[in-house]
Amino acid sequence: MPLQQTMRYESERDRAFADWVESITGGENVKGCIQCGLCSATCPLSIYMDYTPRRLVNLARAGFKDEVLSSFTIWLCASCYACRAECPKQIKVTDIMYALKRRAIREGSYPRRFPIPILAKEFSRMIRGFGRTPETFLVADLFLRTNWLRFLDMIGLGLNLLRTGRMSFVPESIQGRDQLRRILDSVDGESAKEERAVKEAA
Amino acid sequence: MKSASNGSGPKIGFYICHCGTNIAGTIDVEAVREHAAKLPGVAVSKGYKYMCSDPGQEMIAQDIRAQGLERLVVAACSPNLHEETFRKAAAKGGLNPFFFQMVNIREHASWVHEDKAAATQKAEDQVRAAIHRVRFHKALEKKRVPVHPDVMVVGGGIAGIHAALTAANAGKKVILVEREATIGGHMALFDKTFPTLDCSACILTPKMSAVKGHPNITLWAYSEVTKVEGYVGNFKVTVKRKPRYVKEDLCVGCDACIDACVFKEAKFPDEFNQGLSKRKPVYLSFPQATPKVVTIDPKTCIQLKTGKCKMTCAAACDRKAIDFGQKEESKEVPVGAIILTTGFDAFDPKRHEYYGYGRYPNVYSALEVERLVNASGPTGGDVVLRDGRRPEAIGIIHCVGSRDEHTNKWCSRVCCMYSLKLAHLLKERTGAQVYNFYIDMRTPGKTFEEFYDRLLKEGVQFVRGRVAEVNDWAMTREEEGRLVIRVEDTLAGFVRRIPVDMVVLSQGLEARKDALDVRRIFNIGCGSDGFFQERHPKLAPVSTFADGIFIAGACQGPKDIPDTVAQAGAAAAEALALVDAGHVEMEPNTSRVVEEECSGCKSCVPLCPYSAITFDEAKKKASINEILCKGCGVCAAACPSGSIRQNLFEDDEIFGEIEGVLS
Amino acid sequence: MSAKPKVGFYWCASCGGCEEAVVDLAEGVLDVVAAVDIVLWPVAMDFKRSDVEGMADKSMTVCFINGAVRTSEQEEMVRMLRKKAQFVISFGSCANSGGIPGLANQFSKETILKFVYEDCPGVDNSARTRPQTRMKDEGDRSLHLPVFRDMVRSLDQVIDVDYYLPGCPPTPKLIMGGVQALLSGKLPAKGTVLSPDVALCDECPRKDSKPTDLALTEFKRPHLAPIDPEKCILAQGFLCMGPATRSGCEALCVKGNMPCSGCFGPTSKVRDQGAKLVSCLAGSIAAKETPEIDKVLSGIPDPVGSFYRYGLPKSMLKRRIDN
Amino acid sequence: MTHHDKKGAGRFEPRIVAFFCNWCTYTAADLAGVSRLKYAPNTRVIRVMCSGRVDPQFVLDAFSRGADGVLLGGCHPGDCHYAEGNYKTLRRMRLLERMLKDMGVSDGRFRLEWISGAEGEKVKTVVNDMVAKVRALGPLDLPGKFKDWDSELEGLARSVHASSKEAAHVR
Amino acid sequence: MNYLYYPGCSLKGTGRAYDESLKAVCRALGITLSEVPDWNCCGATAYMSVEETRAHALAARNLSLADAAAADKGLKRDIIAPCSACYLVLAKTLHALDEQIETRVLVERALKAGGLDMPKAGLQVRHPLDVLVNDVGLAAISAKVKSPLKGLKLAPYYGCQLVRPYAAFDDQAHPVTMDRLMAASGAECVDFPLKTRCCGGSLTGTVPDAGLRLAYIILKEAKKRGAHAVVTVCPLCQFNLDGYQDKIAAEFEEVAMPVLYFTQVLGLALGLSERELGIQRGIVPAEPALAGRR
Repeated sequence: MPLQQTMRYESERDRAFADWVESITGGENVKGCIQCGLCSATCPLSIYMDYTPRRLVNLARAGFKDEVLSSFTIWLCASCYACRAECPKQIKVTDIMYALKRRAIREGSYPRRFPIPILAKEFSRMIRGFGRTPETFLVADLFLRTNWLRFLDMIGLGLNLLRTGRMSFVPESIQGRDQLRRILDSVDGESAKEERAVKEAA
Repeated sequence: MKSASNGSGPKIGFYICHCGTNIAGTIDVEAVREHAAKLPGVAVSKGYKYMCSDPGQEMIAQDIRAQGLERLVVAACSPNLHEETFRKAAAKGGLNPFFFQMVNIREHASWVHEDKAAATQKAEDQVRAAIHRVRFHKALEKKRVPVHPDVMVVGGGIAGIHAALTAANAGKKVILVEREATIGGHMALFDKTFPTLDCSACILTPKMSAVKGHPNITLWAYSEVTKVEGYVGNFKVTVKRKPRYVKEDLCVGCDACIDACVFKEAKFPDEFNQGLSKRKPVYLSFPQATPKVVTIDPKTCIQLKTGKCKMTCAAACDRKAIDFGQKEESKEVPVGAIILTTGFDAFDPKRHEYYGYGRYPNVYSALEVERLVNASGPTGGDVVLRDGRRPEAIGIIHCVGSRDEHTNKWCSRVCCMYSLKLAHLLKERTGAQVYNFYIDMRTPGKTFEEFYDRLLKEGVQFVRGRVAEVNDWAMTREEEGRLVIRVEDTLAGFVRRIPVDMVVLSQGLEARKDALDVRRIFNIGCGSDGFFQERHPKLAPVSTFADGIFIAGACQGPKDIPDTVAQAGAAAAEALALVDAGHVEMEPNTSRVVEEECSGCKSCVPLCPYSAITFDEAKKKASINEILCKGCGVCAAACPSGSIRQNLFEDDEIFGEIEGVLS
Repeated sequence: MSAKPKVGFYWCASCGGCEEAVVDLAEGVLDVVAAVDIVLWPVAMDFKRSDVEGMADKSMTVCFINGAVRTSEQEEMVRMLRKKAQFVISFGSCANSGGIPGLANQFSKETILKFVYEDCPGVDNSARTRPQTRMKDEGDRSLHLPVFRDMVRSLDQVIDVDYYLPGCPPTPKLIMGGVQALLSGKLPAKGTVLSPDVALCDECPRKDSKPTDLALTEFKRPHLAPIDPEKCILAQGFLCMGPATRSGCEALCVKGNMPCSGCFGPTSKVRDQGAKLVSCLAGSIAAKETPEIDKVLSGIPDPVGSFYRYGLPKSMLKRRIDN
Repeated sequence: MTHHDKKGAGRFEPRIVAFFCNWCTYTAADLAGVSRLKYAPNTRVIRVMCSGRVDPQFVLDAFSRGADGVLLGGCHPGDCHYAEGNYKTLRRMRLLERMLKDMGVSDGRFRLEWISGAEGEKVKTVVNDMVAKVRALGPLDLPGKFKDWDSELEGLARSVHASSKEAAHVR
Repeated sequence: MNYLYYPGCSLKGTGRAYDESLKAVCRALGITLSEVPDWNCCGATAYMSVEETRAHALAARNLSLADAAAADKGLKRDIIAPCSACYLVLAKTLHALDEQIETRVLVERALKAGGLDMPKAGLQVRHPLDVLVNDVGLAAISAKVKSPLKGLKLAPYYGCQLVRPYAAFDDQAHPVTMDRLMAASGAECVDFPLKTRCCGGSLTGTVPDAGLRLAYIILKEAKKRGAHAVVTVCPLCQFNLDGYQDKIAAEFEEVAMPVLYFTQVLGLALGLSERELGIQRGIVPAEPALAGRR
């Protein structure tokens, strides 16, 4: 087994990242974490995570940005809010996970070919196009992009949905598509500024 | 008034305290001193490192004498801390102590602001206000009022017992009021006490009998304080004595009535045993109950509920002590000082739904387990589960209702240690695998860490992590039919599922449910945590904002037995210092009616909560009884013709302050 | 210089009631007239402005000025009179504290002019013409009108005042008292209000009927509910300013079965009459919860108009701020 | 104190006069100090024994002398050290608030808060919040306004002083 | 009773039976549902992962349209959102608009760009479970039950996003509202400790190993506790628990557990037909479990 250095130098901490974590919506109590691990213990997905939510919170507030943004943990969060509901220090762990997902997408530091970020992006593309999400299209599209073998695996489910009349072929779309785009574009104008600010801060 | 060095009006001395760097570190004290020096009337303006020190006080006294100062202003800490100190300094210099005004630039400025310029500005403004105000001050005198020598202690747990004995041993008459049928409190429930593992009963019961036998102590158990009137040194306390339906002076606690009760079997949950056993309607809480007098529970006694019982109990009593006609009594007693030792409530673990207390029978509260391991408890100290099994694995969950924003934010301070104690006892009695689930292990007392070390070596398992849930859904064969604890082993960095047969929830300590009502009766404060508020966390830990009322033990905050006993001794000493002085001095901030200005409109009369204002029908004017007045100033604010003046808070003084602060 | 003291009367923004009050001295006025030389009294005698201008400074012994000051003309006249008179007596509520005209300080000048010249029902002014301070007539002569000031002022906010006679209007007894004090030369301290410095309840005939445990549960308005003619009016729930109002009127209104509305102003120990009565009255309400308190207080629909009926310009805030 | 801080940031720094009752709010402010909580330095505290001592005149006087805001702190209802003083305060201030509103003093410039002796944290949040809100409202500056309002008198005061003979107006 | 209705994308596709049964039940109970005109996708959890403010703007468009429709037609300003994800997202945006000033400003600007107004205070997002139990009331519903489902044992499954973090109408860890409603329908609810444990719905498609296991745990525990069917309040949970049982069988064990909507069970009790309620749309057929229960 190759040797791996696990010690960290203080210079490896990204303090701006730690400040950013504290500044995000939901991150306000993060400094108060007592590392009790309730979030991890209540999380139904922590059994698969490379860092338990508790460890991730600790890494994030300390500014270990690379570890945090490249972690699987944030992509495994199913946003069931169990951690947030019970955290004794009222840390909004789920909201922090969301913010970390967004940051990871923005910085392109999520694990490659890992389908969740792709689903998320695809989802927003669909909404921009139609205003609604034809689930079947979304799933098919996703698998074709990431792992078409899986797509074949899903054919059984597709047939079942077809049989029970739960499959829609024509993507439903709304009347006010232009209106929706204007709304989203207006936000984009603002958030582009925000993005620049984040980059500058980093 | 003599004219001052610059400007007219009285000659004012101004002093600013640096308080080491506490003030000078944030406020430019020299700038404030200079600012004050230029204000009209200020003859002396000085700074000093510690104004409250002897040299600081001496400097003031000397300046008053040498310079003929007529008013004194000191900018330092809170008047709640040192107002009295500087009044004395003024008096020492020959100045009436009320020609003094204090400016709080520490608690209200240097400690709470970071911007030095802004903090200095604030200090200057507040100093100017005081200097404007102090010109209007009048010479006043404190009233001396005699003090009643008796002491009341409310709450008969270990704190109350110790405080009562201490005061009684000093020769004071003490009335000890206890709500329950017996004194002893929570300590009487325990088998062993940490970290020495000495037997709780062995050290407590001698003190309980000492209370009973003490010639200076009147014990009123099964009684509650309902009203407190009066003021420091002269309280009038009303105590409700609930009927036991047993004559206390006749009953010897022989059990004959209990044996004779028409209920052959005990069938009502025994509160003392946390509901783990049953009692009859007529009962004695435990063999060493003090007073050793039985009590009849009106909620379950057939005679008291329906009036149609054969009353076999009464027949069985050869001393004729049972009296179904007993009524509630109300007693009024004068006392000089009151010590509150009303204790704590254990956190109700039902509030943490995810630990399954109340749903899973084998999830126990720590208090239940205290009884379970107690040799005189419901099972005689034999640890068996509700289903009769003997546990092979036991999980003790710390911090239940502690360190949690959803319930109680604080660390309850004793749970780590009593959890260790229970772990030891459970392991000793059952041989089971015992796990402790903790967030942080807190063992800061004398020989506490050594006890922890002992437990580690005894092979008790320690998992650092707050348990997320106790459930009964199995994922593996060994989990089937057992309780599963789900926790992150934070030191290992992964989540674990641990099957156990018994779960112990280490409940935190919280304020009594009725602490808010009690503190209203005694006119004291509660902290945001609900515990009684001490006057100062460090310097007046057993005093309250109500003079003459002291607090000790867990009613002030979670604490263990040694700390409780220490506080109880301290409270007794404070109470003794008060009553032994023989008199108290009252703040002269009372209100008065300027008779020739009063129109007799009677507006003020109904506003006074102490009925200190009466209407003189002969003069057709209002008048204020100085002894009854407590100095709130509500009447002065209300008087529509401005004819009521509150000493130290006269209109001119406050208007002066407003003008000063904004000029 | 004749032996008789020279006396002037002048009026500013007022209703004329104060002038009536002088006449109300009845036969007493003759004594006054006999004792003094009246050198200015626009309401009764023909004097011109130029007559005043012609007087030497301090040649008038005393000038009684009633009415609040709102226009530049009033302002100029009182300044001139101040120069001509040895003593200036502020006469009546309007001069003392703004009086009823002072209530205009709740509105901006623009609001007032717009209402009066445009929005008031009955006004026909489609051209929206407003009075101008200067205009030319056909003969190309210049006409001037006084400037309408931004706010109403009490007399002492414009000029120095020596004594005050309170009331709307001051009672004959007080006027006589004031005049006699002046004539006799037994002068109180400058700035004194020439009326007893104790609140009205002192001389109120219903004083004894006021209970000592008053707890108000509602406020009633005199035009909407009958007033028991025997009992303390405040205790009946009507807003009576008596407790916060200087006495000296002999409780005229109360004797007429109406509550005191405060025209004598506060006693010398009180700086803001309205605030003080708020403190007294609201403190005596029985309710403890905010909604109930508000319900009781809703019985006072216009607090400013009620508590500062005669004294808004002299209140601590002087006038509405955001206009 | 000036309306602009010394750092020259030009930000309006409101002046807030705070009347604190001795037993609850003043003690809470002491506690905030002992706990070293940090809050805005804009309040100037005047201590009274009970919020019931606060005469509405004091509030008006503070405004008229230049306060941009007035904060009144008392014990929570039911917790008054003097049994019921704070209820009297509440009633007075409900009426005073209406009057202030009618006089054009914006909502938020006057504030009544119940802060118990244990609520040091609340002193911080209330003060910070009030300072932010009053800052957003801008200066009230009544002394300046009084001066401003009276500036219309200056012209005539001068001309009469010079004993002008010019007949300025026709009646 | 009149409510605004926001069905959400799922109810137009895989969750069709939920739409059908909810409407049928509402009709039977005299509730009128007015669909929010031209609503768009709420954004679900995925959109929030991409851009926060845009996600709020997306949801806000629905809120704005709903508010306008309510004002227009004089309806009660309560939006019924049956899908837990929609319910959470819309509620979250309402909270954000209320609490976060910056979000509010940006969203207001965005809506303006689309010619829409900000939703006004007082607009509420409600779940049909809340409405049925707390507005209609169990007594009124019981009175209309025609064929109680005697002997039907159900595992009440609430999922995560209905109760956490915003639902105020029930406990976040141990909700009971559906249990009470099912009891009113005559069915029996087994003690089910996994009521609010995540079903893995958002992961089954993407990280099947994780998602399937979560679904399996819920289904096998329901079976172990003697339930004939799982009853749920969310189209995503239903899809996830119902749709992958063949895979679960392959990976773990055969569970064969029908997954119904609570509206379907209630509908049956109210005497509505299986077809009306879309019972036939279950991939794991529920008919055998229901046979003879009415």
